Amino acid sequence: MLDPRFRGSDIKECMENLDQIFVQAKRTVMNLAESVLPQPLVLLVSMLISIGVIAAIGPVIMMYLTWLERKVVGRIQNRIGPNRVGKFGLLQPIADGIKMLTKEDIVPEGADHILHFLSPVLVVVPALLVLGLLPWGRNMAAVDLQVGLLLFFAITSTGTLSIFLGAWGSRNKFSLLGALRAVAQLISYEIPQVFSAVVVIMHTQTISIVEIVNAQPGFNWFVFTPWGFTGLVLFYIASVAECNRTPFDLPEAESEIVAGFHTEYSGMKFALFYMAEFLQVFSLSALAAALFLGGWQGPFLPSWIWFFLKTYGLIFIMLWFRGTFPRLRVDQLMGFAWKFLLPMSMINIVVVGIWTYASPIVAWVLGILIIAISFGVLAKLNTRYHIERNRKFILAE
Amino acid sequence: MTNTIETQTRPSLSTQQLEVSIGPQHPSTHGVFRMNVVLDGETIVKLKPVMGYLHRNHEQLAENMSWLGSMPYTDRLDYFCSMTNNIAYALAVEKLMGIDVPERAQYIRVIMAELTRLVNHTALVGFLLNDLGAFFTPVLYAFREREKILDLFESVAGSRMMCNYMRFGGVKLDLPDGFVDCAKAIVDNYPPFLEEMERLLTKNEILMARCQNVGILLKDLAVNASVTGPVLRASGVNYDIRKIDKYGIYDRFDFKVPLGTVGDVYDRYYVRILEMRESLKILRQAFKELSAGPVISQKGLIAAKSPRNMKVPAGDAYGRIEAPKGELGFYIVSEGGTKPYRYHVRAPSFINLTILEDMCLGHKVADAIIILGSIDIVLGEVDR
Amino acid sequence: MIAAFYLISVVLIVSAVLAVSLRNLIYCTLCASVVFISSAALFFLLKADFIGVVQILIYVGAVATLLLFAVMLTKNLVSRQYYVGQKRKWSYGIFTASAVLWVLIGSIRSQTNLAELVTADHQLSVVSLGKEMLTAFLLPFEVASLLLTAAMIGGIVIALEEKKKSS
Amino acid sequence: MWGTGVLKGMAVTIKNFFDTYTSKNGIFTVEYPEKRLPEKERFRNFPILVYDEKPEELRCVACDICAKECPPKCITIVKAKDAQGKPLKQPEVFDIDFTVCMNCGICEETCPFDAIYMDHEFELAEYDRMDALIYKKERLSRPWTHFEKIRPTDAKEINERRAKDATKTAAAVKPAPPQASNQQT
Repeated sequence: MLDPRFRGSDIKECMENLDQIFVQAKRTVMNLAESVLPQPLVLLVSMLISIGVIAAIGPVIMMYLTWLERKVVGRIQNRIGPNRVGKFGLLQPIADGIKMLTKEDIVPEGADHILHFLSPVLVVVPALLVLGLLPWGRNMAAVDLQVGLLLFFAITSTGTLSIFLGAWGSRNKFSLLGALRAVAQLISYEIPQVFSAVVVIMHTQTISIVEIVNAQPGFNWFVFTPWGFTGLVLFYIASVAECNRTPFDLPEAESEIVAGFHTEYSGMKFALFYMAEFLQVFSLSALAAALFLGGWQGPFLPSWIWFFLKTYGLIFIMLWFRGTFPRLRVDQLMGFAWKFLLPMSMINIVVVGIWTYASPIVAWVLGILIIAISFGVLAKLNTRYHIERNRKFILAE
Repeated sequence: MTNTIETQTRPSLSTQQLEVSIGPQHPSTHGVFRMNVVLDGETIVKLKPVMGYLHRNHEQLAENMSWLGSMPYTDRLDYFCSMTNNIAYALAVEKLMGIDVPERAQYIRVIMAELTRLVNHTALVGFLLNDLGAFFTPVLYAFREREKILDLFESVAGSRMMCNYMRFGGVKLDLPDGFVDCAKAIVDNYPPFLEEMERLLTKNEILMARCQNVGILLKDLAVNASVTGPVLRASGVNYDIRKIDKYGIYDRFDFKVPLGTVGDVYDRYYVRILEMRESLKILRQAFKELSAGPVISQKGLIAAKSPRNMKVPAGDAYGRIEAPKGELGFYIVSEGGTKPYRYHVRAPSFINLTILEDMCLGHKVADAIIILGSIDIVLGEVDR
Repeated sequence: MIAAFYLISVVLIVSAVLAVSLRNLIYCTLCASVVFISSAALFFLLKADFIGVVQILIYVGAVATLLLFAVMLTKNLVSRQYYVGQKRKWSYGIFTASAVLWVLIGSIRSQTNLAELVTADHQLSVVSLGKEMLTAFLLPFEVASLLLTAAMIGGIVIALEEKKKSS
Repeated sequence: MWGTGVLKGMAVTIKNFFDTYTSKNGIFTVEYPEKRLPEKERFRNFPILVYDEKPEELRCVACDICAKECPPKCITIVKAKDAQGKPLKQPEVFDIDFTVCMNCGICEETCPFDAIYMDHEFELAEYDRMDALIYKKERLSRPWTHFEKIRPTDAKEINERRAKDATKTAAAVKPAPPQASNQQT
């Protein structure tokens, strides 16, 4: 029953409808609910809709991220990746899910049952909670808090505690080593991550993510400024470390300490750890996109398509890292955070300071200058001792 | 909680030492090998290698089997380079029996030995990166090249890894007709693969930071511990059996022996890549000079036809070659019967493993894994 | 609103008591972090959401992990034998708790008018908080940062001393 | 500059990523059950017994050489006897324990009667280790045409050699039959 008037409208107006399609959908449901239910229940219904959608989208995103990772890393290694289950291996995540459900859930004999059960739950909760804060599209953020960004960091920092409890509960030396590494790494990379986000807060004078995204209309995203680009690079490297991904995947280094903190977990508990990691990958990439790449801002396509494009672009880079890099050692990892990322993010704050008060040309020149010099100095300092660029080898007779 | 060993009292923070057994069932011990490590935090205080999980009684078996009967078993010693194991065993028995090897067989042996060196070093570079944490990408690039060479072995000897191709006095069968130009094609497009691996790895800052000045092996310790092979040459000692013994026809080829300077994991990695380049040079010369002719001497043919009544004159002999992992030697004693009286294999990885603790002390757990990886051990050879 | 307040305070009190009385120290730290989270929830109820978020970030993110580290790294503190000999005197506990409570309520009541403060629904904006902190309360802000640097230097000195001894 | 080595490394992997879509030999995997790699002629898997016309008349004369020669000793042979108990030149029982055999090919080399050769068949999964994997004579025997199909060049050489031997033995036998014929009354 195509409405005859619709044929006349041009593409732009159709895009507008497509952009707000979810918002209108919720509004229709709300009108329906208002006419039927009493007032307090309507508030409940609106909350339930957004929560329900996010709780459904979270695991689906995680499942198809595992599929995407296996396909991308497979292609990097000249092989095809899963293609047996379903058309392009699209049913593979479902097969994995069923496998995880049917796998026996072993609790080691000396383990602390309560902790062993509790920690996967405690790890997944922050990962799912955080999805609510993200601006999925134009006025499509589930929760628009005045302190959105700060709450994001607060929630992700609680994840450290549960990883530690899980490893401690499973009474295994390897998971103990993994836990020590995990806590050290997560805490020491949180600081450069928050510092590199401070840059954006200083520029936009607000902590709410939705306003930050609104401050980047059309194409002038923050990444096109000197401090924005370095901010994105620093934030992104710190978030790779936050979700324990290569080259910072020491907590679950399979070649050294078997499987790190989740050595003793099997079946659905292991799947929960896995889900937490991938949801964190998604949420941190989405946050990086929101802060520096203008979230859902984009010229032509509907807003939520831009959001997914940018997020999956950043996620592809993380998968690309996974296919290329060896792992850093513990002390190098710490050195990199404290001796390189932290000073660079502080210098980045100085550059934003200059940017807000100086005139554009001076700000641009000064900004690039300061960043280039500081990068060179810090790189020189960090590699002075132990990296010998080209080492000489004798071809004897 | 953990069976910890009390530390000597230290005035400030007396910390507990953790004893971890990086056990036989561990993802990166290259087989069933165990390291009992005492850790203080992450640094290693004491490391005791435990071996013997894969002991298959190879030397005892050989004593009640015909001389040729234990040839297929030598494939299972170092299952990455079965051809060089066969050559070493054949060399030892030929020395005792005094059989000469015809010209063409000598060239075929050199070709097979150098191809095995390529296979072993490529696989090692891949596995070393796997221990470093690169998620299987270098291994799969390395295996892509290794597959091509294994297909060559299959077309020549019948099996990819268990070749059983050498006989006393030559080789079992002549090369199939398409072999030489197919091998030439593979050898010619090996350098682009090596460039790609070098671009991916050698100048990679993370690899350099992780491998340089880690597990340094000093020259005199290496020589005293009779370490051989790329591990020794990476510490700067010029000892290559192909140059010293000049066994077979290695004196006809001109090739260099790459030596490292510092002797750490990075040197051991890069010396192997240079060695691959040298092997490619040898292979090109060998393909040029390959001449027609018989593949096995007359005495050898008779012996191969009925191995059970092949008698070897009494006496003992020690035949050794430069296997990809080091000096692989076979010491055989014969009483003139059809069965060896005593048969011993000098396995390079077993002897290179003895200095694992000296290299690992003071390093982190992550370093111990890559130091073990850089020594390049195969448990089939270590435990025999 | 009121129902939520009572619910959260019940959770807070129960987990606080549990945090003190449980045998296994790991569960104590867990209950301690539940206390921190519920106090953050109280702040949210009072619409002081910046304080609530900072509360979660500081306490649950760092202090709870610190507690857990302390519990985990000291030698076999977790095993049972600590609780054998000790007589658990509840009377002392209740006496000190009520004394502290009395002092607190006295001081709060004397200073401000409680009723007016709760109903005032001014939205505590982060910007005003920032301005306040760097103008009116500059001195305490500087003293706190001095304290923080002193603590950091202390940590580094211990670590350096440790490194010098072992290397 | 500090990061160049790392970036070059990433360039290599992304090139391989796009190679799999663009260039022909980008993808290395052969999707096994549907597509298979061409078999090498000299590939040797488990041994087979060869017969010319009828499966009852195997070339094998049960001389037990291969059983003695086999390093892991996995061949057991029992000579066949006809009604009067006179040993026949055929094996009555010839079974190879496939769990022990390591397909080294020594039996093929040392068999003087070209009776045992290594086959190319490698899909031999079974459900039961005890009797399913101990191959009896019937399961081992294959016609000579099968051998010619899987290993053409070797088969040609063997046929020539057998033809030459046959003519040599035929020449030696001709002077003998005249006396033999009159004894057969």
